[in-house]
Amino acid sequence: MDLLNALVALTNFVIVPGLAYGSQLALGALGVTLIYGILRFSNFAHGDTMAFGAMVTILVTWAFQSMGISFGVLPTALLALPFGILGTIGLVLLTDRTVYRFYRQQKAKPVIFVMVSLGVMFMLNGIVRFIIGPGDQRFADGERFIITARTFKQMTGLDEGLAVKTTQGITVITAIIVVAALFWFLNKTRTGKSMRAYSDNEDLALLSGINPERVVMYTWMIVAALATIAGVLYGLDKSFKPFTYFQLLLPIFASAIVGGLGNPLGAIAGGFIIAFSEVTITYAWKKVLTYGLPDGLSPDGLVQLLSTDYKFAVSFAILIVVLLFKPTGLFKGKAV
Amino acid sequence: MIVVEDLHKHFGGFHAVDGASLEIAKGSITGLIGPNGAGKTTLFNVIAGVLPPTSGRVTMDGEDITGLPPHELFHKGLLRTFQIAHEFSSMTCRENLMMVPGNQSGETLWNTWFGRKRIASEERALRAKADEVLEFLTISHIADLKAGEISGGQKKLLELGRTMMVDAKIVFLDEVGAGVNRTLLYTIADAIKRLNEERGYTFVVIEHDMEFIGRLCDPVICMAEGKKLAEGTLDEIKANEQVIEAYLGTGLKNKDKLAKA
Amino acid sequence: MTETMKHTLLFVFVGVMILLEGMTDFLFFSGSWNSALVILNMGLISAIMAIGVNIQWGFAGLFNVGIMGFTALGGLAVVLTSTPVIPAAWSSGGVSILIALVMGAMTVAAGVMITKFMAPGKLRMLVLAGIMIVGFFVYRAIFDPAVGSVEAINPALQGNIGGLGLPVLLSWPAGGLLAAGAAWLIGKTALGLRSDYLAIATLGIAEIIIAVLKNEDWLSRGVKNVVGLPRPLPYEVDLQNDPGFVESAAGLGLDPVLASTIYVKAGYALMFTVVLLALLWMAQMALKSPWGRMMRAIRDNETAAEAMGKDVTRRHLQIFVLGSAICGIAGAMMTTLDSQLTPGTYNPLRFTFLIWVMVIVGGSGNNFGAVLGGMLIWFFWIKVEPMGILLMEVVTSGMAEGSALKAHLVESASHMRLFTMGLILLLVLRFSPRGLIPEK
Amino acid sequence: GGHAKEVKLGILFGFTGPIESLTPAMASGAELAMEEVTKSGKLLDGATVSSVRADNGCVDNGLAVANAEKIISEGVNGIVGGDCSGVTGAVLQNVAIPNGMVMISPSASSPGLTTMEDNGLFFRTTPSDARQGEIMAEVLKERGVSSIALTYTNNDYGKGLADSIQAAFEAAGGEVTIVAAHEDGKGDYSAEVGALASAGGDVLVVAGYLDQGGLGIIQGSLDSGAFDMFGLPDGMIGDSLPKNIGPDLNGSFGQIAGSDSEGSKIFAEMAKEAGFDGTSAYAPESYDAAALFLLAMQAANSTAPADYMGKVLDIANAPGEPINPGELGKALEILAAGGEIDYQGATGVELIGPGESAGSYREVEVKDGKIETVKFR
Amino acid sequence: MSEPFLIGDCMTGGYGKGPDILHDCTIAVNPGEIAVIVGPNGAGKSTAMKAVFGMLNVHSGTVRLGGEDITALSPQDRVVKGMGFVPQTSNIFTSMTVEENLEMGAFIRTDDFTDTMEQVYELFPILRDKRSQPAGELSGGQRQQVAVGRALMTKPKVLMLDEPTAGVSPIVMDELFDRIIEVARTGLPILMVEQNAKQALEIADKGYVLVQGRNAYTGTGKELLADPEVRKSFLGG
Ligand SMILES: Nc1ncnc2c1ncn2[C@@H]1O[C@H](COP(=O)(O)OP(=O)(O)OP(=O)(O)O)[C@@H](O)[C@H]1O
Ligand SMILES: Nc1ncnc2c1ncn2[C@@H]1O[C@H](COP(=O)(O)OP(=O)(O)OP(=O)(O)O)[C@@H](O)[C@H]1O
Ligand SMILES: CC(C)C[C@H](N)C(=O)O
Ligand SMILES: [Mg+2]
Ligand SMILES: [Mg+2]
Repeated sequence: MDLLNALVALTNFVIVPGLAYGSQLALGALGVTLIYGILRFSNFAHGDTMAFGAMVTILVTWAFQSMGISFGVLPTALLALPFGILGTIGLVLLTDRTVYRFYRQQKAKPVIFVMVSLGVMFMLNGIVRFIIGPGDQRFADGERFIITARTFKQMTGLDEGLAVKTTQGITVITAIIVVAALFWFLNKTRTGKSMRAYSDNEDLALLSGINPERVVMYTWMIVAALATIAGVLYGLDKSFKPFTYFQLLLPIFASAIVGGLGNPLGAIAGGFIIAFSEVTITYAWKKVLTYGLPDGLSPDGLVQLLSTDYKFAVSFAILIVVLLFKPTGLFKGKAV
Repeated sequence: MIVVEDLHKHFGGFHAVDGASLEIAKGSITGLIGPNGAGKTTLFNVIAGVLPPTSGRVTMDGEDITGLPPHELFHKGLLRTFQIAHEFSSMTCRENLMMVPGNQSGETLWNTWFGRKRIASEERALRAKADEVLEFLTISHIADLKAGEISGGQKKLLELGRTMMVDAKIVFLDEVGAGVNRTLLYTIADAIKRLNEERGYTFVVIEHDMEFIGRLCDPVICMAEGKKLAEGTLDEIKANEQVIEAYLGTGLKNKDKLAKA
Repeated sequence: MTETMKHTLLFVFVGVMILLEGMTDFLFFSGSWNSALVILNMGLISAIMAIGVNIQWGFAGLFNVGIMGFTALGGLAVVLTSTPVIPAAWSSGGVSILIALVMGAMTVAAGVMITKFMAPGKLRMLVLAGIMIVGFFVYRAIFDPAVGSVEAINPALQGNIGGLGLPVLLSWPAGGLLAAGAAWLIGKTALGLRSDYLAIATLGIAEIIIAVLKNEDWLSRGVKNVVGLPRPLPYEVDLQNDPGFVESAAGLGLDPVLASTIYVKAGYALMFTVVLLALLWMAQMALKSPWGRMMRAIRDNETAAEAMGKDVTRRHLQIFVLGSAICGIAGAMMTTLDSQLTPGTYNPLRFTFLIWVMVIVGGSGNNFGAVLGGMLIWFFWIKVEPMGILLMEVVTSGMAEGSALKAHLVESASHMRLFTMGLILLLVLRFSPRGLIPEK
Repeated sequence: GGHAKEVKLGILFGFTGPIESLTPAMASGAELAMEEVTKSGKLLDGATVSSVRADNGCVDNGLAVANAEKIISEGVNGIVGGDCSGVTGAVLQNVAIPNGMVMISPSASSPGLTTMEDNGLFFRTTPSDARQGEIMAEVLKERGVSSIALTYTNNDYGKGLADSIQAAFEAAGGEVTIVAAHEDGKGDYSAEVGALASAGGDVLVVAGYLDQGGLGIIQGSLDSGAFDMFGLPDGMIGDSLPKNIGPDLNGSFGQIAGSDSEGSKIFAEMAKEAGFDGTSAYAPESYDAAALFLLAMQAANSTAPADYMGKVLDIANAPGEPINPGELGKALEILAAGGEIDYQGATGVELIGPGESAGSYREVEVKDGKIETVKFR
Repeated sequence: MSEPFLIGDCMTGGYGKGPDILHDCTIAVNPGEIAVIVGPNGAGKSTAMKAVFGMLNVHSGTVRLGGEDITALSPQDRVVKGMGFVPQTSNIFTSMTVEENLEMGAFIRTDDFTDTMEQVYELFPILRDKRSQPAGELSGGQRQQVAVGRALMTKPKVLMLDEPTAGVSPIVMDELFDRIIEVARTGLPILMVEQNAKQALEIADKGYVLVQGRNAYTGTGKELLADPEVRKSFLGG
């Protein structure tokens, strides 16, 4: 029984949130990694693209809600998601036309692209705040929980509860679907392969009859979709606030890098590594140990490896250690 | 001078160099031939310290140099060129050459601030030397072009030129000839010979052009599948059945079809 | 127009902008010499940081995104060198803290030794784990109580080990040294990484440095901040109370408040300019020498440079340490200028990416470009807010008074700051994609 | 002496950055007071008051100092701000003191500012966190709480507050199971919630900001069933919290600066009319900060900082006619006539020695999704 | 003389804003023909090839394919028109497997290309062994084989090769030339740059010698081989 309690406590506070957060990071990192792999630069505007996508979705969600449209137990935002994706696709294609294309034609160095993406980030930053404001927005509706801690306790008679939020469930499921679809697309379809070819050798792709502008366009479209999905799932699970999306950029990049830039598998693994390292390293094992160990042995202290102050430091330290052994990430990423 | 003993280099499960043992005599120009993928470049890379060997030993003049980093080997007089040209693309061709000599006093930060006289005179000498090399390679006209913007063959020449900037003991040339105009290549062959005779450089030359090898190399070593297959003069090698089968072939089969034209 | 002319004009442009800031309140200018000098001073510091980054990136192609960390270490150096000695802290626990830190370092060193000299295998793992665990507990056993007692001393104002009580100007080189030391350690471990991997590693290390600064209260009070740091110039208030000063100010027709504030700021500007010029000269000499050529070769093609006898690892380390030291010096200068160390204010956008923008906009690989970029981008960083507001005013001028849209637009004007910054950045990069003063 | 027809007050807040969502209401609060005074037409023979907003990024010293210089050069007569303690200290030291400019901060609550050498130029309408810790401990004890978990936002405010809560609560015999920092504006707080839950405790005290990390921590704790009762210091008090969290927050309690004055209610009304949320954190304090400036100027009959700085404490404290929000006109009249006032304002202002709010607090509890005042301390 | 199948006619142009590299340079090839370009390093051979393929600005002169003026088309459109090109350097997708490289060669094809792939594998048996290895891990000569194989996958109407035999072992070179002859005899015109000039000119129907961006000598392969001047200056005696 006690062992069960320990297990439930661990699941509730480490595994479930870790999975959800990991999926969110993974989806974000996928976008970053695709841009890196195919267009060959680190896109700092990605966080704000996520915010933009989420914002459009929220606005449409509100419109739906005011029209009385709902999605039953699921959040209405899922219905609005396609619109958000479309809006974001429009936005990124527009920025590509007006901004990035010029540098592509100039064959500018990656670092120029990085700076340009910083510029785009600043502007998006302003636009998003301008439209929806800097504050918190909540737009989740429908059933909040798949199971609450209280119900779980009643059902099982355990001391510890296990809560799973609907949004957590949706996040993980969507992440799996999206990732599977993406893999199929990249490795099996003609367009997907042409994207990989372009990412490898632009000039040669040209010689194979691949239209580079098309590849770029598809890439942006996929990235826009990924960014919107990630942004909305994140917003549903926590809350929407432009500033956090910028902050999210750091762990997202860390995920993409730890897995190996340009490698989709790596992005996913990276997302979970970063998420779980954040959650586990600073976890206080007191509760779990108290349940798990015989009475006399239960610990006095918190049994915490490191205090939560160092949460980020720790995930970065893990990142650095991984890189020291695998200099281009776990899955052999690219380096331009 | 260089002794390679039972050298292995594995990439994952693939044995690129698989127990190669060979000796390179001081003052020789040794040719290294073999089919594509025989492991010649990999062998070079291991000797030159770019890749760590999986096992085996390399000695130079009796000194164990296995796994030493390339820059240390350079200072021991071991130079190499790259099969795929590794130019410094944003620097001019002249600068590409001038950077080569080691121990330039201008490479110490302190001197860049407080020893500028000395640097200036050293630079003059270097520049003269670089121009001489460019002249020799018939590419004086590209001295001030960025190395990233010269033709493929010119890059190869530049690659060779770098080894001529210093007094080397042994130079490894990895297909300097591929992509170089034949007339020029044979001039280069003469130069290599001269360096060898006059300055006592030892050369190891990978090349697929038998005429070039013939003019230059004795002995010739043929590698296949990561091992030494045969060694001898070019004529001996050319007569070797295995070498013919694996590497030289028997000439064009479709010659007859040419008649039409 | 020749290149040199164009580049000189760009510098003149920045100079004129700053002068206008002081002279007129037309458009977005404020017409205050104080304001102009504040911009100038931070601009000078930014230019120095940009030189540091340019040395690493422009010369050697090292993608260091940990500038923030080195800047912060520079700031820490100011606290450690210039704040008064706190004898109580040393008697109660300071010494033990030092011992603990040495112990920790020795544990790590022992670990490194063992991995180096013992054959791999179970035994090595065991010994390693043993040393690490024992080391960790010994370290914590000495460290924790010592920290506790140091932090207990007058926590509202002190609670840290204090400084050495040396003149604050000494903290600038000290900042450089501290940053250099950290860079050496980091470089030893992380410089094997390439491009964006190095970037994220340095970014992470910078975050770790900030985390330490924020959470180790015994060191520099953590997030409680150190305020009122000593400074190399007299206090304005003292000047205002100094009859001699007031008199000479009056002689110039200035009121004492204005004269004193400008006097101090101009003093800083002078000092910063001296440091900037010295560093610029040194960087320029280095760049134009065979050393610079070697570095460019390394940047272009490491494998080939290595084969040509250049010790790439060592050179990378050298330049990483140098560039970081310069950032450390700039960090110390900045903290001196602020007279306070506030770890919470270090965020990567402002202290790392903005500097990168400066370098790239200025023209990477070119020291003058870096300086220009530093001054120019800093000017805009400060001035985009009024520009944004101006922009909004222009946009809304046609709208009806009191319309909701107009209100919203005006309300959002301050968010237009980042927007405007982005716009400027994109425009500059559009018209000179290789930077304003590109590498030759 | 020569009355300016226009009085300018600078508003130096973090309009961008980590507390950008609080600052609009704060600025509106300050401007509400200015507008009220302008409308009354009674300040220094009918001077108008205008505000000059400037951004300090909350955490960007460089920007803050530059913008402070800028607004001073634009001729402001006083600065309402800064908001975050870090930049406030920077601006005070580097701009205000050298220029002899008065600053009244509505929200910089770090205890460190109490002892800062300020030449009498710095005031704040919020009490130092040292005081709040004691109050929080009292509230907890009275409610029979014997053990708490404590989390704070990792800045001088959060840290200072957490330290004082921990000290006071332990002194009162309570147990603090864990003190864990959290960073604001981050993506995920599962790690913090996990650690806090494992440590356990009757109540989770969240010394953070209500729309920042604090919100995330509470949400996470409720969702995972880690805690269901929360202790809420000032940074967490505001209507948006119960609105965002929902009924689960009912029963949680805390305290915020403010005395038994009707001021806050009046202010909330006035704010509603003016179209912003008057219960938003530090909006009332901002109103008071601006009002103090204007009243002090009136009392000194001058807009020069050197003249009116001495009057701030006078008008804020007894003796005199108590003044509520909306009564600034009346106050100006009294002062013009040479009378005395005791400014109460929206937060029951009472300034003590070093020029900061004395620290009366109201204890609040969330009931039916509303924050209700239970008691004053 | 009738219009050649592919002709770059009097092309003048250079890279970006730099000086002109090509001066009135003409190269052409007819169906069933092998045309070989030789010349010293830096003569502009690769540049001429790129110009024909539309990868650089030609500001005077035209490129015509089967009588149609294609001067204004983008490279990828020329691929669709049936042109195949193997550049001198970076001519493979290093991160993709050998097989994927070949597949990318067939990118514009919508029909079943397994036969062609089979043919390529027969031509270069080593590629079959390495089919699922990333091409970047191959030896220099193996890469060259992948590159040629990739171009063959297109089933082009005209094939342009920039030094296909550089770094290739004699046996593979012979096979490559054999194959080129075979392919040419099926009617596919082949235009190539070669430094193994003697061998190349032996199989060439037409030879061009370029010097400093200009046509210096033109003739049949035999003629050029026989010309003592050409032999001495460009073919290594
Ligand atoms: N990094 C690597 N990973 C995996 N296999 C490799 C790697 N580098 C080389 N190989 C393999 O090792 C073998 C030998 O390659 P190497 O480059 O040494 O050949 P080579 O003899 O120089 O051939 P060539 O004459 O074509 O240049 C090849 O089959 C190649 O596929
Ligand atoms: N990307 C480029 N930008 C600018 N100039 C270039 C570029 N590539 C080549 N050049 C110049 O064009 C001239 C011709 O180069 P090209 O590559 O056509 O020579 P090539 O005849 O193919 O020589 P090789 O046999 O050595 O490959 C050279 O002098 C070179 O300097
Ligand atoms: C506005 C508040 C969030 C500021 C906080 N009280 C501080 O001192 O930093
Ligand atoms: Mg090779
Ligand atoms: Mg060529």
